[in-house]
Amino acid sequence: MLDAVFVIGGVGFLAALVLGIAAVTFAVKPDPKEAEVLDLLPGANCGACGYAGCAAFAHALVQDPDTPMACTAVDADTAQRISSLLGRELDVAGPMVASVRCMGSKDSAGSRFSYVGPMDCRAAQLVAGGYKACGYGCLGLGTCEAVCPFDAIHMGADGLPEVVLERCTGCGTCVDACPRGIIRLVPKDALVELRCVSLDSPKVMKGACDIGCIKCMLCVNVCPFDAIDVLDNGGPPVIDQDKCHRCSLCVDVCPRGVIDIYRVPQKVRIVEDRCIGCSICDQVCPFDAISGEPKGVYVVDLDRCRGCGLCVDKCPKDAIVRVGDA
Amino acid sequence: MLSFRGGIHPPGMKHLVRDRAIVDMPLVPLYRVLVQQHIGAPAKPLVKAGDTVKRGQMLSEPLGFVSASVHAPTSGKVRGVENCINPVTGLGSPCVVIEADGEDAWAEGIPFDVDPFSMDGSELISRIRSSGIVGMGGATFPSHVKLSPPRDKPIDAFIVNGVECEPYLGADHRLMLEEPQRIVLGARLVMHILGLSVAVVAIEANKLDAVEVMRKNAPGSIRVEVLDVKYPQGAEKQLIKAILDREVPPGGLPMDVGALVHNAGTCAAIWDACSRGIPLIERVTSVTGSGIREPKNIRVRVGTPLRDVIDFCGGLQEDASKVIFGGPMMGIAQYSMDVPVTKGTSGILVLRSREVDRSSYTSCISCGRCVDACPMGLLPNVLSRLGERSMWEDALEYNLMDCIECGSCAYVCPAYRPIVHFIKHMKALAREASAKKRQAV
Amino acid sequence: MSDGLVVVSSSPHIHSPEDIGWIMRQVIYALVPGAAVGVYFFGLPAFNVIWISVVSCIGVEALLQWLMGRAITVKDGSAALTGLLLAMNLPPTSPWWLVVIGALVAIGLGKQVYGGLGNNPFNPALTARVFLLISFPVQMTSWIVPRPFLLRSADAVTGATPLGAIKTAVFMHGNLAAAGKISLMDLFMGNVGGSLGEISAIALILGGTYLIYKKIISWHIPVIYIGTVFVMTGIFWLINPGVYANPVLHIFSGGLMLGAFFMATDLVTSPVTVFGKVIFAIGCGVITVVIRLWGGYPEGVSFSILIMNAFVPLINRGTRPVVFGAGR
Amino acid sequence: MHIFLHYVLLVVGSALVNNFVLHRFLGICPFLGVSKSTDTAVGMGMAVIFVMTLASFVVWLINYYLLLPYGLVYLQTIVFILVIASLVQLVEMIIQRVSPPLYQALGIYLPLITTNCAVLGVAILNIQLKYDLLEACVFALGASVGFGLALVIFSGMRENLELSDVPGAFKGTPIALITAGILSLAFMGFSGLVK
Repeated sequence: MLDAVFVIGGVGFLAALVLGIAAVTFAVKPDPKEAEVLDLLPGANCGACGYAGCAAFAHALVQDPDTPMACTAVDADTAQRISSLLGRELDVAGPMVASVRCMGSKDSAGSRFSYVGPMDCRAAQLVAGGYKACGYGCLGLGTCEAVCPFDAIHMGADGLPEVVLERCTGCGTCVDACPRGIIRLVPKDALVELRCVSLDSPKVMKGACDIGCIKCMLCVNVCPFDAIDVLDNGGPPVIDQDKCHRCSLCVDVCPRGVIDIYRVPQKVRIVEDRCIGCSICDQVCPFDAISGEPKGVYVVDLDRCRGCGLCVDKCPKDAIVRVGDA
Repeated sequence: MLSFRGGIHPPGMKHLVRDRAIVDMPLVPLYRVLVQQHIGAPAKPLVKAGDTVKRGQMLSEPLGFVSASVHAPTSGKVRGVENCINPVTGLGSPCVVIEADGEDAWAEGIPFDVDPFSMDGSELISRIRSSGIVGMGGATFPSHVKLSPPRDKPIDAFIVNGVECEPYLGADHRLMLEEPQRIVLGARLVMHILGLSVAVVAIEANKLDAVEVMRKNAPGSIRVEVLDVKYPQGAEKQLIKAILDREVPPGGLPMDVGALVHNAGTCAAIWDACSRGIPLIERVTSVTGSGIREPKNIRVRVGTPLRDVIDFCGGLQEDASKVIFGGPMMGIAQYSMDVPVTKGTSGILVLRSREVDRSSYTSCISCGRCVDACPMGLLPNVLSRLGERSMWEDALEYNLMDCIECGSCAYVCPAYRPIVHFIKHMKALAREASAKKRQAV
Repeated sequence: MSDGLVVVSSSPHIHSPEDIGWIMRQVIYALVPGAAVGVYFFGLPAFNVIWISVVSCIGVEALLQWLMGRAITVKDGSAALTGLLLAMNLPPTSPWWLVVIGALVAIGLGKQVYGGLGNNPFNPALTARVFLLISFPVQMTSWIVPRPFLLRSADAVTGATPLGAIKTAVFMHGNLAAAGKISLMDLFMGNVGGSLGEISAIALILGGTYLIYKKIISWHIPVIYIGTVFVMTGIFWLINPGVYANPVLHIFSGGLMLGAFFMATDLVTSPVTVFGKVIFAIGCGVITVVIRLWGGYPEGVSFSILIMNAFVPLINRGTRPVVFGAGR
Repeated sequence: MHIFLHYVLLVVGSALVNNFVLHRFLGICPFLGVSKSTDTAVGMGMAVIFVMTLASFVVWLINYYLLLPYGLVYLQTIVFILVIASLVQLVEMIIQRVSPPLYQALGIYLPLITTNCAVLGVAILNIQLKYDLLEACVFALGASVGFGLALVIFSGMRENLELSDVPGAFKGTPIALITAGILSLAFMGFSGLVK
């Protein structure tokens, strides 16, 4: 029994000795920056970043500036510190999703010729600038679907891609892949989009697509928030997502049906016992949907309310709530 | 016989226009002269709507050295600088639209008669430049650039390319038969500019009558070589290899091995420009293929709409389904009948539906036919598999950028894979990425 | 132009008429003489093996492609060719179920799981043959004596293949004498025991020459493969003719002709460059001889080709052609 | 000559006929894990050749000069693992110093050699087959060369599979295992080569 202990202990000791000497002889000086980054990383070696442990990830971060900050275990503060250590900007924008800006399905926008070649939009674009009658519309060969690493974009039956909002991480791979620049990233909560990017004149557009924007300006004029602007590039109007209140007036007014809203907001109601009759809501409502006597209790005309929420923000007494909320 | 490694033997189909003498295409009411008919920096239009122009008048001014101007094909009134479809890109491109007045009056001062051999090189080069001469084989590279090699890369060998290896086409062949003197004089002028004492005219063995005519007309300093009938014998690098046994290094230009190649038609145009001051406003082109009712070799003004050319050649057959500018191997398929003839339109080919490629392809079976056919020593089988997955970065290691897009691989592929298309696709991705990288730096 | 849209695609706009279907048909034609000799010498059972194999390969391919929701490509003839090759690699007396299992393995495991024609790293027919040889050694090594069609009696007489006889003789007695006299003429014409399609060297050479003439295969693989076997066995025969059979016997016996002309040259699973083909063929030859002379199996053609199939990606990697202009 | 042939047969036997991966099915983890690119496979093969030969040498000495004299053969497995683990650690340090790119490429798989059962397997087989020290080393060399060979061949095939149209359900490890299976069938052809 004792000899067993001695033998294993002895062998172990010898091995340790050799390793100890080797560790000194073959010591590799790590990059000091690497050591610092490594200190900031959690050190759990979970591998979620795709590297063999934190040390390998730290090495990659320092060596290759393109390495994404893929650690899932650090908090925002630490991530910030690591980024500043590496001297790069940390992307602090809110969650984004891909948005497809074309509604010219197979039926609404035809083809100029019959294309023969690889089923890849980028390759098809090389042949006479793409076969679609509209030179700006979605080619519909599904390159965005093929490149999406998260299976978050699918080609619909109408030949247009559909984004699965729950899966989309806003990585932008599809944005880069689309040869016609149709896909862009928008904040996840900004959900009104004019789905057309054509710079064609209304006349050309009418010949090419049944649905594309004809620059009629109705949406620009109807928007109560001045959120829709015209650029001087001849393209469709652009919706400023910061100004937009999702009232969807533009959606209703668009003669081509090319403005899309994902989720119509809930209308509002006034909680009677909180209302002090200050009339602020009446004054801000762009739709004339709130009425009442000063000092009395105001009421919302649900037929007119479009859920823009301006009144909710302005009410000093928090007396206005969304219909669905308690 | 002189040749190169790889290559293919597609059916020549030259018989359709072989014996048809060049005919002048009559004037048409409207010309669309694309401003950009060359490879390189853009040019700026010099005319506006309402201007009257005369035949041979300069319509655009080149911006930069590697650029070329265009000239009015006939006299008339400018309707405007409009957006027309460019037959090369298929996209809209600025173009001077001229309503012909039917008088076809020359611009002042041309044509004239001088002895260009009395002028010196730089004067001739500037004359070539102002005449808007570009490579007429299809590549449309400005000719004056090729004639101005940098000091450290002297040119010691000049080849006149009369190979015309593309199936169907016969314009250069007819030009050599009917107007050999223009070509020979143009070639002598190029020799004069570069100070060369010898030159070679390269002709494929399927045009022995042209060989005979050229030999009869060429002076002793110009040798006529007969080449093996093989595609792509007329590709610049392959031609240099066959004639001079020099290999242009990957990514290099012919001038890197001291060689210069000009198309036979370009030589003729150079002669016209230097001796009579006539800019490049017309060219000889073959209108051919089974889909056209009366195949012809025509002398056509640059800017003539395709529709008029087709009408002049008897119109299309019922089942015509593909119209190609250039030859069947490297030409560009058109979708609009409004596209204009350009300086690089070496042929107009119409194929019938039964000749048009089938639309589906299957997996690569690694038969290696494309590897044997590739004149550049590439592995098209690997490139096509990478291209299917858009893996251009890996493709770069397989010498993606050295591909000359001759189409030999796709021609022989038993799986009907669009190999050239895959390669073009990856090249576009690679160029896009490197442009992005440059922007970032 | 008059009706519908024009076709627009990237160049080139013309295409060689030789497509995959054409290639497969040519190979099938080239195999016909070999198969015919097999039927001539082995009779109806051989014929049954051929049709069962071809039909089940086509059936399995169609079935699997249908199940996977892919385009059904049996029309290109590659499944039929695999079926024919498989049949020619089986003993003429193979029971029907053996053939069907072979077809399942060849098309299913050897081809469709990799994504179909062009994607398979191993020759499907050989994969199936080796699978069967290892799984059903008894059925796969029951040989019968050839009997020309007209002289055929009801009962088949079992016998050995020439290589089997040699192996047994050397193993049991330490020399070749016990294997008896093997007529080279019989070997050449096919009057010997063996797999259905491998017996007649002349028929196979005829078919192979047709393929070379049609430029479907290049001469490099068959000639160098057979040459390597000839040279190597020749050296050992010179050293000790008592134990090692003479090289002429080696090249005309067993599956060498079938393997060299039709299996090693399989387009999908052989290298693409000439130099690669040379390496591949030498490798096949060396492994074949090693297995034949010293291995446990009497015949090594199938194994050697399968093993070299595995090397093909490395060979292709190592034998890239020199890019134009980069040579000097 | 005869002695020399003996060692040649030993190498051929362990490398081809009884290939560790394809015949004994040892070391499957690195075989599947490090075979995605040929370059890494070559590096891994080298590392395994080195570790296996060295480990066999050391372990043989320990077995015959330590365990056997003291009647401690029952400690074989645990002592062997201890020694192999230390050796791998040592090799890792050396590679990190000598060839950082290789170290990066091997990544997590270098420490995994520790748990490569092929290394322990060859050490134990050496004892079981009663090889002498030279034979043991030659056997280990052959076995590891065989392992490396299989790994490199396989990596080439897998690089090609990446460009293949493999059905979704078979992508990745399933198709790799099928390929390994067929490769293993092919290597059966060598059976009987060495008695």
